[in-house]
Amino acid sequence: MLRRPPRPGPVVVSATPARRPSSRLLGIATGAVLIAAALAGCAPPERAGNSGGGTLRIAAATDPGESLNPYASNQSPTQQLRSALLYEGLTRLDHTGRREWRLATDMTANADFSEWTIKLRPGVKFTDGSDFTSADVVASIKYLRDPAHAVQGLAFIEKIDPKAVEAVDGLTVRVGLSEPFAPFKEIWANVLLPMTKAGSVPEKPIGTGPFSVKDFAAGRQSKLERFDGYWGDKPQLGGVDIIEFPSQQAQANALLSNQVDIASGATPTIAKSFAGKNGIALLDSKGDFTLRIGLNTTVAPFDDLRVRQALRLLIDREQVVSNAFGGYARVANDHEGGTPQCVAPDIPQRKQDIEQAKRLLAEAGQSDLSFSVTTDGLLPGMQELAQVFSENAAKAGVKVAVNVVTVPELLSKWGQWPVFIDFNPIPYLPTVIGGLLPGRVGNATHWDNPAFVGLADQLFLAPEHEQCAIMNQMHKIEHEQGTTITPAFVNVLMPHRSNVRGLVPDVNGRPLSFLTNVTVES
Amino acid sequence: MTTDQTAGLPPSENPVIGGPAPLDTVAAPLDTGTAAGGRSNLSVLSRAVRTGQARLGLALLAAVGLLVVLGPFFAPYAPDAIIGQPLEGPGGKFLLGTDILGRDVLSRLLHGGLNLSWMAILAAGLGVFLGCLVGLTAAYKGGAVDALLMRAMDVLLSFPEIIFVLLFVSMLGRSTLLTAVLVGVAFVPGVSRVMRGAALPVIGSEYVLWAKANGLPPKQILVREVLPGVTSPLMVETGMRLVWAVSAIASLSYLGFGIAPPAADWGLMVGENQDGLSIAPLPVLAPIVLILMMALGGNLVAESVARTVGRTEGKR
Amino acid sequence: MGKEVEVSGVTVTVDATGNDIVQDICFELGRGEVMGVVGESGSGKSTLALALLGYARKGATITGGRVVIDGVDLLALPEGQLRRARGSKVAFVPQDPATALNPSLSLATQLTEGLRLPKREALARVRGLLETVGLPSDDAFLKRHPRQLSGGQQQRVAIAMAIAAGPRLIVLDEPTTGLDVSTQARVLEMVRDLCREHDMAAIYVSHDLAVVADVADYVTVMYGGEVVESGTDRDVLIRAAHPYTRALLAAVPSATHRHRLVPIPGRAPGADESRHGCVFAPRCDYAVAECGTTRPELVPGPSGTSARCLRTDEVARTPRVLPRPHETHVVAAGGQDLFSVSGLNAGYGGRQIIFDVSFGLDRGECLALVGESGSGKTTMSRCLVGLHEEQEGVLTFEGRPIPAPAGERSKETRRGVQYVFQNPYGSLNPHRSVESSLVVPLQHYFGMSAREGRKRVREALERVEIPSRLADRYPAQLSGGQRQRVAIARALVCEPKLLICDEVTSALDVSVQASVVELLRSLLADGLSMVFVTHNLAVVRSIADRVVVLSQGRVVESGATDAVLTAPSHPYTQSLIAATLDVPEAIEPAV
Amino acid sequence: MSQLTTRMRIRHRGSPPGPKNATIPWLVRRLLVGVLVLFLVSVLLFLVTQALPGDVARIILGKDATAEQVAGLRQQLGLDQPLLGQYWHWLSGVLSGQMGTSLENGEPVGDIVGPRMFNSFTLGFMSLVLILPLAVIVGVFSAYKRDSALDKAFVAVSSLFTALPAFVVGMLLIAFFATSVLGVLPGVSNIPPGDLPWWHPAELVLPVTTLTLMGVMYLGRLVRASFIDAMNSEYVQTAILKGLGSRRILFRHALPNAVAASLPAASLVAAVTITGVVVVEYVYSYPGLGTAVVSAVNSHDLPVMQACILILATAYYLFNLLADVFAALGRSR
Repeated sequence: MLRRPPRPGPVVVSATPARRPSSRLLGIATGAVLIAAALAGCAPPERAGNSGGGTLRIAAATDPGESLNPYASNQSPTQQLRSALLYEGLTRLDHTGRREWRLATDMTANADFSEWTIKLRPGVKFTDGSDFTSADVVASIKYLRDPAHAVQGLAFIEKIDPKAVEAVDGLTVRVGLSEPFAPFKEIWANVLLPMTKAGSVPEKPIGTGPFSVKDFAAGRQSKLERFDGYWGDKPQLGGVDIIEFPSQQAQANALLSNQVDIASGATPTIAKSFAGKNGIALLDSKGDFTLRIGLNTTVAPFDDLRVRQALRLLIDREQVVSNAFGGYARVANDHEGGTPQCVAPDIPQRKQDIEQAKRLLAEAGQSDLSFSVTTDGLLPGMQELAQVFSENAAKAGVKVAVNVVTVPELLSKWGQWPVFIDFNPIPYLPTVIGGLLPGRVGNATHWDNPAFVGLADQLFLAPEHEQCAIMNQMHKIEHEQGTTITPAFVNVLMPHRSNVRGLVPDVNGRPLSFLTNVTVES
Repeated sequence: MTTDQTAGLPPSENPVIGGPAPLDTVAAPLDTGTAAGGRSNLSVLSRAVRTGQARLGLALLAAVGLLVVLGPFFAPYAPDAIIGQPLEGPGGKFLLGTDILGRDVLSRLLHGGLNLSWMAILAAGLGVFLGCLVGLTAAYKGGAVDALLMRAMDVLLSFPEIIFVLLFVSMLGRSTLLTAVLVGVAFVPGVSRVMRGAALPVIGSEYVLWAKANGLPPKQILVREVLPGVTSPLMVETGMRLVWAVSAIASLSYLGFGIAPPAADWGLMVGENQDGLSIAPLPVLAPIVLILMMALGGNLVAESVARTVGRTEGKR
Repeated sequence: MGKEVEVSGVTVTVDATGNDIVQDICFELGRGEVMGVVGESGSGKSTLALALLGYARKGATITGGRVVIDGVDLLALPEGQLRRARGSKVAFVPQDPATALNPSLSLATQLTEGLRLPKREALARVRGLLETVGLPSDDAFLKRHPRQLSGGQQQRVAIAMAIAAGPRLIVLDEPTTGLDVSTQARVLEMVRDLCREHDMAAIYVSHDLAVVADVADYVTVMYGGEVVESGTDRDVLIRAAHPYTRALLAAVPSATHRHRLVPIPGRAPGADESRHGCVFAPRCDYAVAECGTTRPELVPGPSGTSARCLRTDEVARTPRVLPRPHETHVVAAGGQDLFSVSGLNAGYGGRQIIFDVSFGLDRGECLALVGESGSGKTTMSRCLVGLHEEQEGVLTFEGRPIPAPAGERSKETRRGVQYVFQNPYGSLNPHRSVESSLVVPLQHYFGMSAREGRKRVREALERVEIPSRLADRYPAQLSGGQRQRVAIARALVCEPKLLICDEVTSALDVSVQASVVELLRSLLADGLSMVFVTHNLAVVRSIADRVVVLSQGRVVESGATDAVLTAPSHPYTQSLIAATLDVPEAIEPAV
Repeated sequence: MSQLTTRMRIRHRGSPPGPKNATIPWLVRRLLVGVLVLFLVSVLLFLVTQALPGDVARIILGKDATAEQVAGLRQQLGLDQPLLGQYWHWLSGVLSGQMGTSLENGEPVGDIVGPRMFNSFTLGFMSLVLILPLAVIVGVFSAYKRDSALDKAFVAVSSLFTALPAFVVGMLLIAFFATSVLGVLPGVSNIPPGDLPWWHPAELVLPVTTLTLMGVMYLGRLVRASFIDAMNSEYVQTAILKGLGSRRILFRHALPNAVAASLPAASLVAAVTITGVVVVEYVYSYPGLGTAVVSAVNSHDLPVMQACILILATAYYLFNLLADVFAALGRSR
């Protein structure tokens, strides 16, 4: 998912405090003190034992704004991590990046790709025990498609005509589109587009996933337990605890002192410092996860292609890989990644070329260019990337300052930053839809390239076997005229205790979605 | 993130303790009690300097001071030049190894004290100056002015300093100057209370009464008569605030509220490199040691001045 | 068979320098007898008092001598036994009970803890003691803490505490110094009675000759850490054979008659100065060359006392010069009021302290405002100079009404009414040199530069008998008397018409007090008017023309000094005068 | 007379006027002033947080929202009212315990802040319970063995701690006890929601140790100094001259006064400890007010930020007030 600023649903709730009686703080305080006095010395209550199979304790980043609503906007990795265990979509991408059917078993289009028929899997139950039917799918799609809900996945399905979504029978749904769209099957694997029980969202969302919520405290932790009525391969774990920590350092400390089994976020340095430590192993997911520097085309001089290309020539990709990402990355070539079915085209690798960059800058009249690159440092490597870039740029006399801001600050001026650091963990097609076409929230560089847009339109109409060729042409345009400096594909690092077995790396960087065979040995 | 401007000691106020530093007082051993000899402040300083503790403190400060001022000239590399692999061990090309980005730790250390130094000096200076102004004015004017000023100080004081700085930094944006000023302003209530406490007996003293009775202008009385009487607590206060400022600003840099990243800064280095603490301790420990030397040096000097003051002026 | 208390060769040494603070002290004392130890500050009398209990303050050590009480040498006892001897054999009454009583313990605890008796018995005994010293003995009183008592009560508690365990010797270190004369008189009487009733020896340390004369059977005079003269109280006070004792006596003002006070020139030796020969020689009128080299022994002299002087014979032969009786100061003609106060009310923190006070003052006149502590005399003097805020009433200066606050008065008025403070240690800015302190008013009132002012400063210093070489000194480098003179000089450079002196001599030793009083007297002779605020009737007698007696903020009596002090009409004045002690007046010529 | 009293200006110098009965009115007045100060604190806090950059409604809705949506939300949140009205609304909410709802996740602020306040105060309280006796023991012992090697060591170590930022102490303690060297204690102090802190004693050890170390090193120095003062005092001399045993002098005479003299400082240490949890919580990821306030500042969650800071400021102020009161009582003795 591309980064987008809108903040969601809670608005409605926060705006109407009367609905939830706010507890009285003072009452709590005095009460708590009294209770504490009474309980002092009391042992904690007996915890109910797990249903067997052990519990996996996952350390995740603190997200005070999280909720159980899988459609909320501006979701953090923590919320998506949990959603992937609670909810399922019609399809998903397996750990090698291939599409597989989940709640749907088939999707067929009419001749011009303007209407799709979805066949649903029979025998699927929601975690409350009720049956999963076409009505739930219709309700979910309609909810997603309603602009008032400002859901984060809206961009992917905006071609769906909400009035033309209907249940054909209990397990068949027909979806009419406002415009023909060929790669319909590809979009449903997104974690932002799961199916939930009709009417349950947003207050108490119910999904069909392998786990259900046992306990949830926003910004603190969530306890999930195995859903024994799950239709697919049941996980061996009895439960999953997702415990939130304010920093990666804290996650690492918790892992070291055996308070969690796996840290879902780790800097390359942390990963490296764990190397060779007894009892700790590293789950290293190599994929097409990009960290990139966006150049805003509405701000001079970044509207000038020569300036953008010059900056792309300045960065030392090898150094970014080795120093900013500690080697846990591979060099990228200023375009987004491909897919397993469609590997990226063979474009000559761009290398650091100071002289050429200087020439281009001189041509553009920007020889003494100076600007600052803004980052919120949300993900490991962001600040480091900015610093390496700054150092590299200095070699051509370009002064780059690093501006570290808070997350809300970055989001509140989203689309206005001249130069900023962004990330993209999702496959190419949704990337194009959400972040590379003009007018999309994810397109914070405001890139509007007619040739690229034309190719995208072709892509949306092309049958499956023609899509790869088109995508390759699009990659080439990105490489030659794009607005991001994409120096590296970054590995997702998750150090874990070595008694956790069965983890698999995932090319899309979310290996914790695949817990079926995971066990925790005591 | 959080800061610790507390750095262990209450940066806050000490209504009673007289000065922030613990003072040991030794009663004059003899009933003769007529200690002759000048009482000028210089002599307090010079006597303080003669103690072993103060010498150690001064030596530490001098060492750090030399490092800060001359360091940049001796640094083998530019402080932000990426010249090696990340976290290389010490020895060979890099005397203290490299940091997480592959920059020379020694060069960053040698460049990294300047910002901390000027910020700490500015913060302490500002805090002491404003605090002195408020404290002396309150003590001199008394009555409503005193009550008003001191209650205003109470309001400021109620914000724990770290939160005060965080709040304003997020309101006004991050900059080194702003951070230093904010830390200084956060010191004002504490300093003003100490200075008011120190000034009250001086203002009640008979030579100030004499000046009042003879209608000397208040400004002249404050500057010429009262201020010299409170220089000793002022010196102690300045020293301690300097120590706290070092601690607070280093903490803020560590948390990312101080100096922007590519620049070399000791506090920032601790924050940047702490992920690698277990495999490469030097990039973290070396700046800590320098921060500590700076703060400890200041602390030792301030304490021995405080003690000398306590001993010679019988104040506690 | 020796006496109850035998002290010999007691010496206390400063650890750091090896100098003696107290050297070779010897005396004896029988049961029920009171020994007065007199000395000025720095004479080592307090150190001696502590040494008698086998105790020396931190930084000093008792290095020799014997203190034999009831046959036991305290100084030879091991630590544990010495501890037991304290309290039961010898007890101590401190100078300032406000600091010497533990603020956090109740009276009951403090009184009983030294007794080594079961609680019940101890309490019973303590109640008896409290009654003896004239304090309530009920439970409520025993539960009090020291801060809930008045100064006099605290001192009685301290005395009760000292005698609780029935000591054979009680050492009192300036026990009445902070007290009013009437309280002092009661305490002294009590001490005498206690010694008599309990058959207990007492050593009474004081700087005040009059007090010692009143309470003591024997008097020991200390100077520079040595006993210079010792004998019965009559012998010492009337037939003094040591020049120092004589000089001291000449410096003491008398409450009963006016005489010129004779100051002792020079300065008392500090404890850290090493010395040769007679310690008083540098200040002694009788000194000859030998005095500077030979240390005299304490030997019985011709007048019945033992004196440490090489020239006792000559001294004793010289008749004590009676200071010339001083005529009442003649008030300058004209009779026009220089300064007047009428209907003055003043308060502090909303509480009224001064009630409807009125008086006037002529040019060249010295008016004494007399009162005990709490009489409002200091508030009064601050009102006059405009430093008190809560006041109301009419003040006039040179016939014109003047505003109350100093800030609103005209520059001329402020210059004309100058104020000299009680505490010589606080009245000068410690961070200014003498000259700098004196230049400030010159700059302020006359716009002089520091250079122009220098001559005036020298003149003023000369007028107060401060050598001009001291002009560069800081107050800490001056003695108390010198500081007070500088403070007076600072007032003088303003060319005032009226000097308000607030207890200017109360913090000074007698010999120094004499010099300051004489200085003030000479200023009066120059035509300056003066309001002299004091509690000391003797000083009043020696300098004032008229007296205003204040009691609890009200004027109870006023009139010419001799009239009021000789024949007081108000009962309060009468009791005040009755309580005031005096050195015996009958001065008999030596043999 | 009445005329006089009206003209007399009451001078308030911040210390109790008399030794006895005047203390109570003075205390009452001081507390009333305290209420006023807290009121001003709330005004300042409100103004500063309102001045934080960014339109709250815009931040919530994101850039895609229309102007109408933003305006609607502003109205719902009361942001369109004059500042005074907003403040009054907020203050009356605070006083009645209704602190609004979090902008981040819509939870009532009380639900978020209440348990965290309890955690923070537990941490602070446990540290204080350790700091106070330990500081007295260490301070007295050090003073008693004055100038011995132990005393010198204590003075040196306390100077070191005075100069050491708390984050460094925390970091080193974690490295030593939890992650790198010994590995015997948990490196983070996560208290699961709903649990009481002392159900997780192991998690509390390091944060409590950090606070305690810093507190004891500071307060111990002050106790040492006041104990030395007390031992040099006249009343101890009196006790010696009364022939009392050294134990009684030490414990009955010197100690209570030394402790009394240290009380104001102890209150300040308490204030600093209560707010010092902010730093320590962050270092140990302890779920308290400190971590909440940091996260609220970072995510612009005004109601949570205001509630947390108000609680911390009130606690801080109360302990400062306590210090003042102790100091004034001490002076009045």
